[in-house]
Amino acid sequence: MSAVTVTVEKPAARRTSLFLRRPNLVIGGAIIAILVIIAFVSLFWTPMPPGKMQIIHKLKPPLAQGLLGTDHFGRDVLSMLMAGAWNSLSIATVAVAFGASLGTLLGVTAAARRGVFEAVAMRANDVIFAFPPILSAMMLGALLGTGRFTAIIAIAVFMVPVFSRVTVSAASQVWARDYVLAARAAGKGGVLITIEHILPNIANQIIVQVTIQLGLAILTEAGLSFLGLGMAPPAPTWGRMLADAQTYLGTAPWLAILPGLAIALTVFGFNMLGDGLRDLLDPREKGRT
Amino acid sequence: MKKRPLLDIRGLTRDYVGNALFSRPHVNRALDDLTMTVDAGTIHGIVGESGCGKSTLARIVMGLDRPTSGEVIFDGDAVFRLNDKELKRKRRDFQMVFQDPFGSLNPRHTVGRIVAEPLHVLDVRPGRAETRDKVAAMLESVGLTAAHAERHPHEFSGGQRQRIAIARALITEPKLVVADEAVSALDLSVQAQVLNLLMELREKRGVTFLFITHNLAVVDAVADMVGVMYRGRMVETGPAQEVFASPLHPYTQVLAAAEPSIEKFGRPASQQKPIAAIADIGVGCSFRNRCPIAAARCAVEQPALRTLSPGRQTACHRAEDLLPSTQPAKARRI
Amino acid sequence: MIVLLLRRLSSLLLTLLAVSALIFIVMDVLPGDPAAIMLGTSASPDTLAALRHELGLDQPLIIRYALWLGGVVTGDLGNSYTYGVPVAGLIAERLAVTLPLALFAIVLSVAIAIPLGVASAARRNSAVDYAAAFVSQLFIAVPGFWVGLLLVLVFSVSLGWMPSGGFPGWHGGFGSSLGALLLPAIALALPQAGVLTRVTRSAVLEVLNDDFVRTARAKGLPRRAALWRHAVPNALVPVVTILGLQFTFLIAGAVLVENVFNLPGLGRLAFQALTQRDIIVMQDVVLFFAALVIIMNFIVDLSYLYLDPRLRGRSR
Amino acid sequence: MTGTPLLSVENLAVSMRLPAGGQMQILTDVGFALDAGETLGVVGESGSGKSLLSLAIMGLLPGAATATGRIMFEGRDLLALDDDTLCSVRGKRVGMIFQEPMTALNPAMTVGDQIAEGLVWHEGLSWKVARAQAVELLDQVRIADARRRAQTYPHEMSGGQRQRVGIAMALALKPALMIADEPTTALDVTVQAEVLDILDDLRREYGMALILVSHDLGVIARMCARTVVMYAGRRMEEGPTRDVLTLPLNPYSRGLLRAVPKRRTDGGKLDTIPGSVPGFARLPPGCCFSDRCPERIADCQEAEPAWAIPTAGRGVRCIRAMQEFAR
Repeated sequence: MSAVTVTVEKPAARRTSLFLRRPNLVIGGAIIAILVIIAFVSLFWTPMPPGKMQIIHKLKPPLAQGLLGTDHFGRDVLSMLMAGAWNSLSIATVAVAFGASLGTLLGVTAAARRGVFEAVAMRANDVIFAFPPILSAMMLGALLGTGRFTAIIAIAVFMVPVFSRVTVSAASQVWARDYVLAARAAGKGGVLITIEHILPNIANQIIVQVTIQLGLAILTEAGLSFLGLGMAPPAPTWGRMLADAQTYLGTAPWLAILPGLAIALTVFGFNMLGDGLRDLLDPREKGRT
Repeated sequence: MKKRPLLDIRGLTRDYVGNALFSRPHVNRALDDLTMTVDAGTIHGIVGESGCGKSTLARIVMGLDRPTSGEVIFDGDAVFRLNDKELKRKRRDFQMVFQDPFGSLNPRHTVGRIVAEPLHVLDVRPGRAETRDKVAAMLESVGLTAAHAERHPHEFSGGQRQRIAIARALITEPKLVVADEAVSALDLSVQAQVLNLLMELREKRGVTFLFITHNLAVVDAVADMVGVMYRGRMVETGPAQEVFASPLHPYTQVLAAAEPSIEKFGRPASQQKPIAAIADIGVGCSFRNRCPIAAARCAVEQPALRTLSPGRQTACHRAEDLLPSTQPAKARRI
Repeated sequence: MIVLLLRRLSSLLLTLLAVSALIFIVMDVLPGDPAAIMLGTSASPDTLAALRHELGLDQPLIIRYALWLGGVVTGDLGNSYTYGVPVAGLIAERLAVTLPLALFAIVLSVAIAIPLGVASAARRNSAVDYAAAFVSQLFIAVPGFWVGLLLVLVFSVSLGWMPSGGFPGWHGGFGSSLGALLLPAIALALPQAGVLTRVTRSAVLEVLNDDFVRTARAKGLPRRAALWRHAVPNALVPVVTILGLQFTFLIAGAVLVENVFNLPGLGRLAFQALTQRDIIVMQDVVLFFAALVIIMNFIVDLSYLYLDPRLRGRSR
Repeated sequence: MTGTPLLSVENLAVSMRLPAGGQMQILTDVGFALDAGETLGVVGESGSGKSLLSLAIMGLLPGAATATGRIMFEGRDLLALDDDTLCSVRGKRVGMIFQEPMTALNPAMTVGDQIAEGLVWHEGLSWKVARAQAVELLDQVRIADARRRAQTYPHEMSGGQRQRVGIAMALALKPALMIADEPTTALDVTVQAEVLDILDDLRREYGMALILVSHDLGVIARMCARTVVMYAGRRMEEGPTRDVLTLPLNPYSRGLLRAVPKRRTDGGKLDTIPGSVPGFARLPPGCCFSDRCPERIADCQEAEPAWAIPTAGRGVRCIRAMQEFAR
């Protein structure tokens, strides 16, 4: 059946229906936007300095002392959460930036130059893929000492095979298209074709993968800092707040609930954003993870 | 002295080693010692069923795939002896049109950028303004308008996209355009429009077309010369009108008989024996198992392509029996 | 068929070798001297040197690597610096906790995800579909170890039904030990179930659009029969692929969940070895985990042969 | 038409729900009748809605489509039946063959089982008996070494062989009506000839009626006694194939026939129909072909011409054709 052309809606109708037509995009985008704002704000202002201890006010429930209560050292939970937002988001973003760019580069090059390079790249992927971030963080932690830098490397290294696999399969499909043959017939080499034809046509899939990996990076960072492999104290991270809360589970349950909620909300936001972007960018791909 | 052919293909062979995951690798011979020539300013048809190697031929002529052996001499230069730089400069003279209108245009680029892409081949690339004018003129000449340059491929129908692809192929004023099934994906009425365009371009601009398709009727309507291919080999060549009027190879006959047409109602008597499931490669003529007039010799010796009458070549031991009886006796050399 | 297996097997061994080399080099570069750890800092230099010689630590890297590898192949993983007992025994003992936990989690996540995924694909854009989408999004977003904390908070701290952690060991009765693994397995299974549901849903949706499902309907099969007899079997390949990949995340999750429920599993062992600088144990456990992941991927590849006849090539 | 026809489609209309909301009318006022053992060709270019017509008869329209009108088949209106009853008709009384041999077969199920499945499902045969019959069916569609081939998988077969498996599947239960949607479009010319022969032989042997949907006028000429020409979801002309292809009444049919590529002795240009098929959302007023019709007059754009019967057995949707016929 020939392509069915749809008439453009009136502007007024379009604004309200954006939410109806793209719920994922709007919800996910809103959550992430709020978190990013909180993270930046926390660099300049937090209700209380995150590290300030007031032993006399320790283990106070929400609203009794500060909006969200205090922890076992009397530190203000809200301030710690805000600072934690900055740490988690920054680590995740930098890690994904490294992982995505290296992984995509590796994937695109493997797709362009088949044969030995691709085989070696895929073999290297299998090796790296055998080291979940927790394990590699343990090894690197022992080597370089735990901290922000180790967490970023551990998360980013593991992400390279993920991105290169997605990129290789997507790029190979584009290489098989006739318009790439036409480009070769126009005397263009592998690099130029990759930049002009391959990357623009796989950008959608990479963008969607970036949002999904950002969510996973947040989860992994939380796990690392829960085990004490993340940033060194006293810098507040959601993961370590959960670790500290474990011993006070009975007396101060909110200490365990609030950081977990923050993590879940952030990851939920990224995943919804990812779904929304996928539907927006590739309407045909609806329903595919 | 007869003018030098624009395209001269000698003994072209292309093997693909199927590195099957499971069984031992088997060699698939896509092209088997193919020799042919194409004269400038003609529409040279190549017809054959899928798997006969016509697309492989197209890719090798375009320098997009290397042959296992054999030569492609284009406009005096041996394409595969040129170094990269020379090949790139030579590419301005031969371009290609593809089958799938939806797969041959980059959805992310504007029509103007798509059509201008082959200009990348020129040593001295035209400036932005000059390019825009060149593209506008080319779009007009294929029946579109300059305004279309800003639009994207998804806004066009199949027929219009093929016109854009043709405009892209002609932007560097090439001598040869390889059209690989260029109209096969189009509907009847649109197909006729594009075929008319090709014929018009051949007259007005003297462009030579290597027109590859599986559809006999299309080749008969458009081509001056035609080559019939079967399992990687050229089995018959000659002026299209004559070849289809009185084919000199049993396979061409079987093809012509099998092709449904609006003049033939009801069911024709079946010309061919049932198609053997497994390919019969190896010694002898590869068509023998399906050939209505196969003889003992056909199973032993592979027939070479030979000239039976001026301008008419065929690769069949018993081609003489196919000569129409009116042919004067002396021409019937056994 | 055999050639394919051998080819895959050889690439498996090659990867394992590369992984072991990588681990060994990283561990070898680690600061901290095992001998000093074992004898304490007060020991005299020459007793330290004698111990280092005894442990063979003074030999060149390649020799030590070859010795370690030789040991791994024969099952002798060397002795723990801190406990002095063979590492192999330690790993076997801890494995008895982590492996059942992991399998329990896989069974749970498959039991939840496959039916939910298929149902939501079969009845697309229905209540089931939207509910499944929301629930799976939630499961994916929630960190496994936090779920563990919440489960402990609800079931042991406030309701008191379950122990808040620890592991009675298998000899203490099958029921009680399985009970101890229930909460950790749920915590481990939920995130995986979320991912698996979404993958199953999109795989089944994609296959439902294929022509052969319509051919099945044209044969007279009702919607349900076409779904289960034709669509689902062809959707298993992408699902199994994700199952294989998830195994890696499962192990990472196990380390965390074992920490929350202080289960004496392999994850805890690796973690303790890190804090005590017990390099030999760290090496072996990480290698063991990596081997587990690679073997799991090999099994997934094998399952492709069964699931997708196209890979089997020409049956004789 | 003697007695009640096997199948009679009466003012069938199909409309699709659009993703952005709203309905789009695709098929409009489609109607024809078919006797037992008769062959009908449905010809039209892509975008004419011809495939949707065959799916409507099978009751396999995509979710977003709704059909109105009546499809009387063996005394029952298929559009009124619920899916379960339709399941007892599909495969058993109406068989269907699809266009793409590469994707129409289940890659993970042996060829024999896919043929036997219909027998097991409808007639409750044991798999053992059904598989034996499947081998017989493979023989009938002239697949060599049928017994061994039944255990192989679709990817081990060529396009032509797979299409023959499709035919075997469709006629496993000897249905009264066979619908073939572009059965040989994806095949080579010589393979197509063979498959069409097999389809014709088996149709005659079991006295089955056949609806053949195709864009290739030659295939229609070869296989079908009567033909309906479709354009933009409407029937433009109907009649015995020889008449429609030699004395077309509708200007669109004439344009289509003239566009069939053949050598022009005078070296002139090929005849074409100007413009291209408008999308269903942008149809011209009045007659759907009025924007491209060389014989257009003012009245053509006034109102959609009604379906008219110039003589018995012929039908046409064109006021000009009727005027000419009257003279």
